[in-house]
Amino acid sequence: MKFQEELKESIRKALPELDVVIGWCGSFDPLHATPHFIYGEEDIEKLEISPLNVHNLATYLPGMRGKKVGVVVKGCDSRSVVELLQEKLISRDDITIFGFPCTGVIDQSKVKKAIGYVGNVQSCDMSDESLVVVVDDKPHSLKLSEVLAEKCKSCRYPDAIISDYFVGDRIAKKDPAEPNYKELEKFEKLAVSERFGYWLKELDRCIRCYACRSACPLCVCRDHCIAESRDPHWLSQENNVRDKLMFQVIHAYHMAGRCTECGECQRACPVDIPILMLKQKMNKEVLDIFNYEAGVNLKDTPPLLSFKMEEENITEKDW
Amino acid sequence: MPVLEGKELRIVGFLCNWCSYGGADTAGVGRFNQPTDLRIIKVPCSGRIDPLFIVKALMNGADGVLVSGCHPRDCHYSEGNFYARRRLEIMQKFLPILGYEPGRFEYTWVSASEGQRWQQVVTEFTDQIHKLGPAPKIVGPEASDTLSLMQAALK
Amino acid sequence: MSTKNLYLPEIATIQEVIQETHNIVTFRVTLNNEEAMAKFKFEPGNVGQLSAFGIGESTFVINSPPTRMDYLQFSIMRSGEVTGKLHSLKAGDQIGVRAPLGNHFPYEDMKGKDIVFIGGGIGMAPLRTLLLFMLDNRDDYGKITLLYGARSPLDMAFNYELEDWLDRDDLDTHLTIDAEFDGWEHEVGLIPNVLLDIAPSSENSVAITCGPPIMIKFTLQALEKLGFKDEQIVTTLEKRMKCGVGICGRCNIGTSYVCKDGPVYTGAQLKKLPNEL
Amino acid sequence: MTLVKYLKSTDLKSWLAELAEKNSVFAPRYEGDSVIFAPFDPEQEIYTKSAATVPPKKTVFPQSEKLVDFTYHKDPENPGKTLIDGKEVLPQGTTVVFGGRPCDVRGFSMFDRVYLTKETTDIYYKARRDNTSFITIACEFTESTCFCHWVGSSPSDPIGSDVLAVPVKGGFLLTAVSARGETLLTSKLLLEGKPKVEEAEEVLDKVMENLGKAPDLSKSPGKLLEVFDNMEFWEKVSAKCISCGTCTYLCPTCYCFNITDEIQGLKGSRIRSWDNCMSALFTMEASGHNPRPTKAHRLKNRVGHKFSYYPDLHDGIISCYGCGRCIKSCPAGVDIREIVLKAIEFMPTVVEE
Repeated sequence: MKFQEELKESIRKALPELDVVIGWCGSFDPLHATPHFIYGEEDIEKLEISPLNVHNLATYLPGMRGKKVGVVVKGCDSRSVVELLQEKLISRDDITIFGFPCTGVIDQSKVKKAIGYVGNVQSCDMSDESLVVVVDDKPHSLKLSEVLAEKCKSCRYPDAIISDYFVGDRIAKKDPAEPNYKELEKFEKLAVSERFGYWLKELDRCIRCYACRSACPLCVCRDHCIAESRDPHWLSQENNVRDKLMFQVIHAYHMAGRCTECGECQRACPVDIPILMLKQKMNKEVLDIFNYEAGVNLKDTPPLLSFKMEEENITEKDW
Repeated sequence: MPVLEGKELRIVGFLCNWCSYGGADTAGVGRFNQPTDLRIIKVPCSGRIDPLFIVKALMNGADGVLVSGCHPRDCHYSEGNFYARRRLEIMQKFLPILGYEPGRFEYTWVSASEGQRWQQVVTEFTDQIHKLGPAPKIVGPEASDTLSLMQAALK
Repeated sequence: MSTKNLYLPEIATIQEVIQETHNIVTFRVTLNNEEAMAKFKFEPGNVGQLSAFGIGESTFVINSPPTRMDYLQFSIMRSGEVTGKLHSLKAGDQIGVRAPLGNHFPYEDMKGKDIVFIGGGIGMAPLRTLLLFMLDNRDDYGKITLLYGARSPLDMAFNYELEDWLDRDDLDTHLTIDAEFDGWEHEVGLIPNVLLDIAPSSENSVAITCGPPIMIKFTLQALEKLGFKDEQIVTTLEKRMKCGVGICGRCNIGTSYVCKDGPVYTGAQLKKLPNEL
Repeated sequence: MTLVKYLKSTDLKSWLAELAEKNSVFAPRYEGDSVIFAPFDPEQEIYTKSAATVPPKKTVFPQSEKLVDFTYHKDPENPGKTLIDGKEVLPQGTTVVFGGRPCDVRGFSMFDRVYLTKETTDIYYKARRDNTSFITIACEFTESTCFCHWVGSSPSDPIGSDVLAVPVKGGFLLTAVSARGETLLTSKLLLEGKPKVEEAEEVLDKVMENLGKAPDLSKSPGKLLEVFDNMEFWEKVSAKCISCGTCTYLCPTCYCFNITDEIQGLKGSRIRSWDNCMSALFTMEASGHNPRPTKAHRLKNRVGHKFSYYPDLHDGIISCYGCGRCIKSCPAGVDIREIVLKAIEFMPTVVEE
């Protein structure tokens, strides 16, 4: 990426004042990236900005309170940072934000689907339009648009919303006024009973690793999650689809009015359960009722932490 | 076998201690006829109700859930029901995505003096649930992993 | 290979409940299966898993000695969900018991030696089983010294036998509390300091200590000052446990599973393990 | 004389259907975008190209299983008195698992050394282990995350399997690698295998070539203990870990579990479920003290257990067979190979600068 060197320069400048800067670097094969913790000068060179940088690094911030942390953010990640700041879960003084214009990230599930079997990846060449992945000596050419994460296709915040350093040219804000919920709306056309069956079927393979929760930047209870608590006893340890679904509802509800739809829950899921839809549904209703989007304005109060005496958009049942 | 088996559905009601529980009591003292499907759980305030209670009740076999608190501006704790209204409204709008029909869950306000309103709310809500019939159920853990449960649900 | 079910508890009946302190109760229990009770064998230091069915299991040392088999005694400090439930039980109630589990005090190696017991708070429980066992086999051991400390007299368990221990000629008992308290006639001061005052000889001696981590830390330093070598010090460890038979994988310190290879360790053994207490 | 048979891919389902007459049969198939082991269903395609997303661990060690059912009985004579009975709930029936990989199936040999020892026999585990047969597919391809050859295994490792199936043109060459395996190969659908043996050997040679050279891990037990107290090392290697349980639950050798009670009214069960050493609660004591308070401590235990403690206790055998799922499925890209190598290469003086 063009501004990668510029970003390294900014980090080099800021690093003496910081304990660590979190960015991304290459991972176990050329098709994957991984979060990269930069402690000193010698770590800077490894930094890479690419469409493989799927991880939302804001997830690490609440666990690093008290440290001076620099964080490189995509536009969507910056919303998580804003939301964390809105809720005073991190302190603005402690974090230094590095922004860049993001043109979208790759959805590994889509790559998997397109290639069929992603075995021994030898190389992965990316251009603005396409990527060529060589697996077991066989090149697979994929259009970037085919494997772009869903959220990126209708991205409304490609540039970091707040930043202390911004490298590269800002992408003029693309302007769909509303988020894109087409997939969700399609699902909502199914009969109610089909929806119920859908969730039971999808969640049956859940292994209860709670990666969805651990990857979520706004799931800040961490070691005190009610998923494992015995008192209160919300969930049992039985291998029971009811408890698995219940957990997803707990997560979605605890995210109501807070979720920035970074999609980390679904990306982290090792068995590809489409759980982001539950959060999207919550967000869609929050937008409808409270005209509110999480993580876009530092001064906003999340809707469930406030109220109005007269709610314009709530029509109660008339008995 | 209980006499009402098959005729009755399971409805769970979360009622605030200060208004709606009193309202239900008033209806009882006034000997207003009411359907008997409702099981009441008294809570200190509608603001105490975690909307997840509603989901938990449905997933554990309830066919309908009713929440009732003090009228807005009448909350014993001044603002509990204002917060509750936002949370409950969100949950009500959310539930259909899971496969629970709209109408399985309602919330309303009944004051301690409104025995008649209570009677009307219970009667109407019970009717509404009977029209919807039993809610989709998730049965025991054994059913999981055999896929039979899912197939049954899809039928 | 054994066909015994490792996880199926014996049902036992609580014969007597003793309220030791505001947060410690003692159960005296017998197994409902009389044959199992008659055949029950254990060694001093073995632990058991007590079940409050529906809540869960927790690990406690059998603090009665194998020389007194009318009942098995467990002392339970209230600290979590299971202990909370156990505290609500009364005589006649039933619990589950999986015992004996773990290793035991190396009492054979202690024969002919002087013994120093140093117990703090609920840490007295594991020492009690060995102390009573030694008193019941008094001729096998040299001088026995007991130093038992608690935060205050109100936190001191086993009150019903302290008088007896103080009176005995064949046992040198010292009791201590952290701070002055009306009517207290014994020592006042932290256990490690009192230990240095008593200054038991390390010559041909073994020190056995159990208590909260901070007390253990300073007691070990005091013992070192008194000339005790790592091999002369024995302690018991505590970890979160579930299976109690070395399988479930949470209580290990490096290669040693506290539920199976412990809970009793010598100072020398501990030094060889990674530092993860 | 080893029994070898040839199975045509087109006969696979019919063969599994035969086996399913007397056993529960599990086979890998797509659920959503993931491959999981599910009860054999002739209507669904069986996926045999590569390792499944989730290993077949649950067939012998379920995600959650009942250990004991208990009931409280009120004494009618004395309402204050309650009696309890507890009954063991043992698994029944026989199971055949088709389509695991050598790294998946060999994992159980790791369990055996812990669950079935001289002093302790876990009868629940034993009941399943004794009654579960494995028809394992040798790997024809490798993935970027595969490292079975680093840890003393190989893409055709037969340990723990009953039948080894090597992909050949048009089907599989099936080799019985246990007595139980021979009884599985009696079907009339299976053809003489000898003509295919050479081809199968070529497949296996080629895949070994692809794997490349393995580093020497024999020093890992000692080296990991050497860095045990170096928390800076562990904080750095665990920095990106998000403390979920993906690595442990997808690991064919991770055998830790939790025991919890569930009760409704007077009846309940004691259940055992997978547990996860990356969770703070795993070692949290009732007093609030936690011997592994941070993710650095917990990751240290996970790596230490597999590459140091287990081999120290069990004849040097590393408790990992290199399936690579913990790397591939880790939401944050934590790579256990990298950590072990870093520990082995670790020179204390370099860091003290």
